[in-house]
Amino acid sequence: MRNEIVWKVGGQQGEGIDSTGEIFALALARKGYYIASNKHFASRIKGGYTHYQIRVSTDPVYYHGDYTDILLALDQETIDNNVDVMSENSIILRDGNEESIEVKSRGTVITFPLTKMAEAIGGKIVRNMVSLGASAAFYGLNEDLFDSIIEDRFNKKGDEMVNMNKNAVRAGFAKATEYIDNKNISITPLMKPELETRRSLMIGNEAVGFGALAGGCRFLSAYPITPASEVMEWLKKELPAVGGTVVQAEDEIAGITMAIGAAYSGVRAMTSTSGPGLSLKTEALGLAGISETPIVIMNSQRGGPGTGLPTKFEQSDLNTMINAGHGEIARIVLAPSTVEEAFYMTAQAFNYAEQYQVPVIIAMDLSLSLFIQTVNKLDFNKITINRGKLLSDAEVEKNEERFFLRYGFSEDGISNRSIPGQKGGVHTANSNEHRESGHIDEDPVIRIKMMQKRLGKLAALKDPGFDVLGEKENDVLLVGFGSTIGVIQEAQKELEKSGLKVAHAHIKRLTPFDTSLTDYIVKSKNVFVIENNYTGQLRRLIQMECNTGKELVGINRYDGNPFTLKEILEQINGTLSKEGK
Amino acid sequence: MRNEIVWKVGGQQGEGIDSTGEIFALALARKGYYIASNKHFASRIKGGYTHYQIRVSTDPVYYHGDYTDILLALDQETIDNNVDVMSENSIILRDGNEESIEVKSRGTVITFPLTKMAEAIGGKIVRNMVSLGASAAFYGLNEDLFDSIIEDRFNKKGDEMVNMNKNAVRAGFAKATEYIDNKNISITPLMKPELETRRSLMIGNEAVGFGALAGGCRFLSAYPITPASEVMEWLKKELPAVGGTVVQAEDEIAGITMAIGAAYSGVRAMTSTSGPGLSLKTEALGLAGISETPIVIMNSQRGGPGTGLPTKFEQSDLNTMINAGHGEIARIVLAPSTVEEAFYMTAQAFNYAEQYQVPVIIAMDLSLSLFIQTVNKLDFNKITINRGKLLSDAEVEKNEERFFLRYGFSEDGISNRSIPGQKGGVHTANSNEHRESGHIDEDPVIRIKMMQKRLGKLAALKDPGFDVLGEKENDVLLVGFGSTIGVIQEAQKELEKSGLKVAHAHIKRLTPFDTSLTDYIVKSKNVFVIENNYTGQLRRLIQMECNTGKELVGINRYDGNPFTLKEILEQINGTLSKEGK
Amino acid sequence: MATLKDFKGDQPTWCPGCGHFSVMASLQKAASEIGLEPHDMGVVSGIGCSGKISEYTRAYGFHTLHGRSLPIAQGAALGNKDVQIIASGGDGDGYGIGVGHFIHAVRRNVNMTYLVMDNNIYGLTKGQTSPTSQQGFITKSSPKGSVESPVHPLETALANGITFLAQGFSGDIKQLNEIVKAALQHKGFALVNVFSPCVTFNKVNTYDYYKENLVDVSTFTNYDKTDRMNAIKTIREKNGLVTGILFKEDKPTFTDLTKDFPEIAIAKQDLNLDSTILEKIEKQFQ
Amino acid sequence: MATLKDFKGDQPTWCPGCGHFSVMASLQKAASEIGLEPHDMGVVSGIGCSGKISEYTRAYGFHTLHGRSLPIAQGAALGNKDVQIIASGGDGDGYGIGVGHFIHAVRRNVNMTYLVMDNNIYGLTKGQTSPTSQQGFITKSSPKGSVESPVHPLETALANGITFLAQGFSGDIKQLNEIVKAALQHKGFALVNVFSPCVTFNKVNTYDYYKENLVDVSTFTNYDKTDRMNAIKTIREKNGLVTGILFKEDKPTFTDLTKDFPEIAIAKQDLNLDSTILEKIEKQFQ
Ligand SMILES: Cc1ncc(C[n+]2csc(CCOP(=O)(O)OP(=O)(O)O)c2C)c(N)n1
Ligand SMILES: Cc1ncc(C[n+]2csc(CCOP(=O)(O)OP(=O)(O)O)c2C)c(N)n1
Ligand code: SF4
Ligand code: SF4
Ligand SMILES: [Mg+2]
Ligand SMILES: [Mg+2]
Repeated sequence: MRNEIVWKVGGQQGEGIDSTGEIFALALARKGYYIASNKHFASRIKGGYTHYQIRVSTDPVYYHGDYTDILLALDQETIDNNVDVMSENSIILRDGNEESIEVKSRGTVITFPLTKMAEAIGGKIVRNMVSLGASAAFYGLNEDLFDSIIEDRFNKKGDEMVNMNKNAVRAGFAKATEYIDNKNISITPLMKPELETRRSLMIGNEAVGFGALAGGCRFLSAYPITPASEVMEWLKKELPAVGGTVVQAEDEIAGITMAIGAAYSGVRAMTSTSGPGLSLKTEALGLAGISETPIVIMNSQRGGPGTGLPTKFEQSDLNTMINAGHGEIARIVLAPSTVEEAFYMTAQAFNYAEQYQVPVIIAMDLSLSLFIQTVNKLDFNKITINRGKLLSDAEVEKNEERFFLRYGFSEDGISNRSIPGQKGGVHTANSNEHRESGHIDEDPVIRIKMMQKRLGKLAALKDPGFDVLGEKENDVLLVGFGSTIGVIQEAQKELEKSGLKVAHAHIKRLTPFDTSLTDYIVKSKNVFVIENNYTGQLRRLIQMECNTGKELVGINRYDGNPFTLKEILEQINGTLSKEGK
Repeated sequence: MRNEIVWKVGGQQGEGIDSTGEIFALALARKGYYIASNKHFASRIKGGYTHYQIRVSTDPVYYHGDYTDILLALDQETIDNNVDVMSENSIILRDGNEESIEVKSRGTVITFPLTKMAEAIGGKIVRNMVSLGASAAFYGLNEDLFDSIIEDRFNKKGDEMVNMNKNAVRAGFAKATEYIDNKNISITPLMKPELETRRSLMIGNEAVGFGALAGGCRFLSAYPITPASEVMEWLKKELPAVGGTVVQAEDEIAGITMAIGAAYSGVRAMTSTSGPGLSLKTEALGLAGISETPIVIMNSQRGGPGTGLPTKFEQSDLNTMINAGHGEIARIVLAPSTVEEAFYMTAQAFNYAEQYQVPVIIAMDLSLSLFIQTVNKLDFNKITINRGKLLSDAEVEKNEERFFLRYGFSEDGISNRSIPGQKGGVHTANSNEHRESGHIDEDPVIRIKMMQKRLGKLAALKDPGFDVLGEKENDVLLVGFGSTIGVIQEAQKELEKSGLKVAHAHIKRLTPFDTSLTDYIVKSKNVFVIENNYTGQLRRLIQMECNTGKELVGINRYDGNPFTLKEILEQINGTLSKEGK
Repeated sequence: MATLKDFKGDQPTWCPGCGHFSVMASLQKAASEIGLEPHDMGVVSGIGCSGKISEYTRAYGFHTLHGRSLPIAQGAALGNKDVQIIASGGDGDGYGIGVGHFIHAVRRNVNMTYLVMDNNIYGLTKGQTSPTSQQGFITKSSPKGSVESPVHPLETALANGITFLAQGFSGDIKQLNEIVKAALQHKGFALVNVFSPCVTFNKVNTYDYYKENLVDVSTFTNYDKTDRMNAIKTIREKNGLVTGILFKEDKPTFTDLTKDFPEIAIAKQDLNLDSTILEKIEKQFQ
Repeated sequence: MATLKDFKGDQPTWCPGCGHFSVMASLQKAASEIGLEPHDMGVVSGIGCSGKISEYTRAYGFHTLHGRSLPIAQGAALGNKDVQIIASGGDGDGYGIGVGHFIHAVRRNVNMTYLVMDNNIYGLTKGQTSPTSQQGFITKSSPKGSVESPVHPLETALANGITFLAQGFSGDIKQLNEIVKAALQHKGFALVNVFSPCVTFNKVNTYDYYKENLVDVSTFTNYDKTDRMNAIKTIREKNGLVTGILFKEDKPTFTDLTKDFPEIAIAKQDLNLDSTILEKIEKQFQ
């Protein structure tokens, strides 16, 4: 028995790779397994090699794995692309008229007449179902594994469709079982998960959408872009039922400025985008900053710069998320590292935005945005709505002055807020420097006070900005942010096996930076900053923020693909051994 | 005799303050004096207090001075706004029907019937000329000081106008001389400059325009914005004569993208803007980066964020100039500190852009852009045109492949370049990741090589990135960038007077940062980073780049006005004495 | 009920004689006449001399960015549909940098008013050519005369489905006031373009110029303001120099057509959801 | 002389049947027919499936940013007026995010061609509503039907002074080829809008739909393509579903009107100036 398996399906875009992977993952999530996944795809609509890799585990898992145990190969290209990443004793299942089995150095290639079998049952359309059935058998699972999903998906299309799909699964299952029973191949079945519960399976973009909805967001305006569009599409479906709306804007500038308008009107509002869109939103970010309008911006990083690698993974927007925009504003940049965290952090982002009256950026990345993970039962009690100093109608009405002091000075730098329609609350929100009522004022004394107010107000934000596992005094400190959490966690475990004292700090808030990290850095023998970009943006951020003068070793990858565990370990061990440790 | 005087004229916008100041400054520049200046004005067209402060010196000077020696006050508001900054023994000249003289604690207030005198000569329009004449007398200069300027300006309007103006000057001169001769006031005349030569008087924006023209720029597309518009307006006049053109674009995005298009066509091209515009240009900056299109962007910083303080001085776009844009590109950010340097650096920017095939940003600021300074005789031999690897028609024609390898790999990371129209040079420039011919390619191996090529190519840039005066081992190291150079130079001198060993490093290239500064920082007892922003952007940049771990003390001002010498000294002395030194 | 003076905000700093005074006055007057209260009104402006209208008008104001008043105003109008939203700015702001948003705002037909102060020049940046400047116009940025043919905002709006279109003139505040009132009362996106002379930088499109050249469509016999094609034709024939309500159509607005648009203004929705709602959504993912 | 196959670039990855194939083919064919060489032509494209035309066409190409092909193309056309510049992209690219540049490009009348592949949808991002999608259109981003009224690019172009306007259809490559040829030969800014079906995501605006609904203006008796008002009227009456050359006017271009525009292409100017020129300029400052 094994506690995890990495499964993969590969072929050409448009051949149903995605839906095959989704059905597979969902079936296992419904049984209580944990899922992490990864997709490879190109920026074109049809054709081009694509694969979907799914790691199934009885334990929580946030990395899709270095090696593949079972590969469904819809074509030879898939096999060629994956031979090097097959695990020992792995299985490659391919389609071919002649049944055959071939034992190779790293596993077994089995050829099934998948298409023929499918055609016998109902058509080529169920070919992938046949292979899913075989997968179930290779996992040592039951032939009814996919039944509930088939019912959910095809019930509307009638019994015939349902049965056809079930039969296809069973045919694949039976054929694979034959091989297993005949000892043509040996398999190590998957253990049962501790808790047989239905786990949710989400992509990060859905989690962001759902977190926004739960966190009180009622307006989203955005422009389509990979890998962010799903936030808009999901909320478009879901927001109206809770009294909200979604507008597809004409461009990214309209996306953010409409959200700012909605936020000004008193709505929790958001925009979602990826790098190129974020770049376009730069000016408006400054408007949100100086006008103290609370908005949330989700930015899902993809391969840059320019149009770059639109379907590839990268973590290279850190600098711009933190720094973009002329002049100086307070902003919060949150970096979820798992799909589950994306849910909670997005909900929290709206509280931060309103409590501090600042723009909040949620730094996602393509892997986190698009690749499914299991999510534990959500705890909706954790979601609270804190609107900060947004006053009620009654409170605003108490104001008898001609103008409401929307930018009134206060101890914590945060001003009371009124919204259009509230009697007594009339003021001007402003992108020019202004006095307390919001009207333009260039007086140096006012300017200084307003700058101190706006740029000082985040001092109150004391929530921890990183998660850490391990001791301050250590041999190796691993630092990362975003979706690399899984692979770094596993690197930590591996390094610990070799007797090293290892700590892993994962940055969850990129700005305001939690400089208590300094202590870990100073006390660590070796600090490695692991990130998917060329220049070491997180590493340099830490240099700037913590100002320790200590050398931080960068581990960087920037070819559009996530790290493998192996390469991280190699780089760390390489450095350590060079230092003779 | 004194070697310098600070002169100022103040009143309401629209009252000819600007032209009065310009005539005054030009007259002295024509005599060989050095000039530094400063203006105060509001973001409105008519009305609102404004002043023009001009420091005249026999020595080079880049700071307009803490105190005013002679003030022409067109209204009471001017006096009220300036009493605190009058020097000892200063003179305030005001208009009033009753002639009077009043000795105050910090100088003498003289009331002349300026308007009446003007009306007697030709009308209120020459009132400012009367006061200029008086100014000449207060400086101990001649009554013909303004004659050549009057002739240049009014010759076209006929002798009558010329004589009227000359007479007005002489009337003012005579009246002031009367007071001086009668010992009603005592003056210390200004020494003659060493070299009686006509010095050029320019604002930084003109210097940028002129530098661009000299440096081979033949295309500018831009959108009006304070304080950048003059670059466009000046080049609109001057470029056609040298075979270039200027397009007023519909917005800033068009401003930069048209320039990119022109650069792609083989023209040295530029766009000019200020903060809000720069923010809008962020996405296109990335396009220039990945497509390796050489362009130059002038950004004149003003008070931010948002619309901010459009007519005020600030140095708060550093972060965004260096970091803005999703993904990672190579860029060069140059920071001139004087008007003269703006000329040479802008010319050089075009060489850098073409040699390294990167976008180059020229970081100006409102003071540098708008306020006149004298410029030494320009040395046009210093200007060379180096087009890097842009090939000639003949060279390109040698290519016999179907596609020219526009992004060909090479040792220094810089590729040969062909331009539309060249036979043999057909390729695709691209904002997507691409292979050597420019066509889309997402292969990880290509990606890695292209990233290394693009981000590695600036390694060859070894020119010094800062100017330094003083020793590495010192008591006090002063660091700044941009137009603060003058006041920091003077601070250095003052501190040296008190026996301290002081060095002043002025950063001229913000990125790639010249990390040889590290040595100065490490060896200095006290490092002060002096900049006009709130968060200490230069200070933090140095922390990141030099990674010394040493404390850098920030001296910051962010009320929209430049530093005074006094406050810099106070802050430094305050810190030093706190440390008991 | 609020009177005109309740709508007076900060002290204007426009040049004496600037056309923008009348535009603002007509808005304030119209607002008071239709019974609005300052707190039920939102004036969202761009950047320019014109953009300062939100400083000088007492209402909820938002002085935003150059060229972005329209999307911000649409966001505000959708966020709280019970507030009367007016976007406002100059010709450069609206038809130069902002013209993309303009077209899409027209198509979207959100219930709001757009008041453009068209002085055929960039005022606040001291007199450059604007998209409505006529060909040959001489400024600092076009010393030999501008070469672009001017933008035609009215015809563009009509081509893209505008439901209310009017044009006024700062020199005729009575007509302007009536137009603005009608615009505020229109359900849908209402554009009011106002010729609002810049007395400082534009010596061509002056009060006199407009007085001489403008014609009021209400003086035409049988002008049918519900005939889109006729409006286009008239504007083209008169070279854009017409005033009055040029077109009006009653059509469902963006919120009417959005089938699931919330009944209660979004800004007034209770954000705390029953956890059963969230649990039901969670189920989709299982 | 270059033949059609000299203009073939990288291997297309469009979906089989995509309308964009015909648009590209017609451009390549037209270029070869009018005697262009690949190196005398620049294809500047935006981002979208359509934007890939600059990958698949062998000419100087520039695959730029979403919505920005027009200013980049104008910059290139002004930089070297001897090169034939074609900007190209999709309906989202050109009439959505890029519509502001579109209007100003029309006004500017730089000598170049703009080829829009209009499939009434966002193809590359997998099927969202585009500005030319008809009202009620159902996509992932408008599951209950889109509510905006579609943009009218042809009428907008006519309203703002376009000098050449044509519309084609990927299903009629012969006509398309003629149109594109005429556009390339026009002096000034020429817009060719092409209905170019997305066979993957748009099940409404299909080849069949267009075949059924399009009419060719050359079949009209006495269609006068120099009559701007008539063109507007015709397009409006036919609901935009017309093909052919809809309008053409011979007018001075941007460079003709710019009095001091350099005679020799800017890209070919010698950049080294005699120091006497610079010294003369220096004198202005003294
Ligand atoms: C992004 C950006 N670009 C440019 C500017 C500079 N700017 C301020 S106002 C203005 C033009 C104003 O012209 P218009 O909109 O016609 O208004 P007017 O002043 O004529 O009323 C410009 C270009 C800015 N503030 N922001
Ligand atoms: C600034 C920016 N925003 C969004 C995107 C994502 N994007 C790529 S193509 C596209 C739309 C393509 O639609 P269209 O222009 O109609 O071309 P088609 O694919 O239909 O040919 C979008 C929104 C992007 N690349 N850049
Ligand atoms: S510059 Fe022109 S638009 Fe601006 S306030 Fe003065 S008159 Fe009005
Ligand atoms: S998705 Fe549509 S537009 Fe894109 S290539 Fe396929 S058919 Fe063509
Ligand atoms: Mg204007
Ligand atoms: Mg499209």
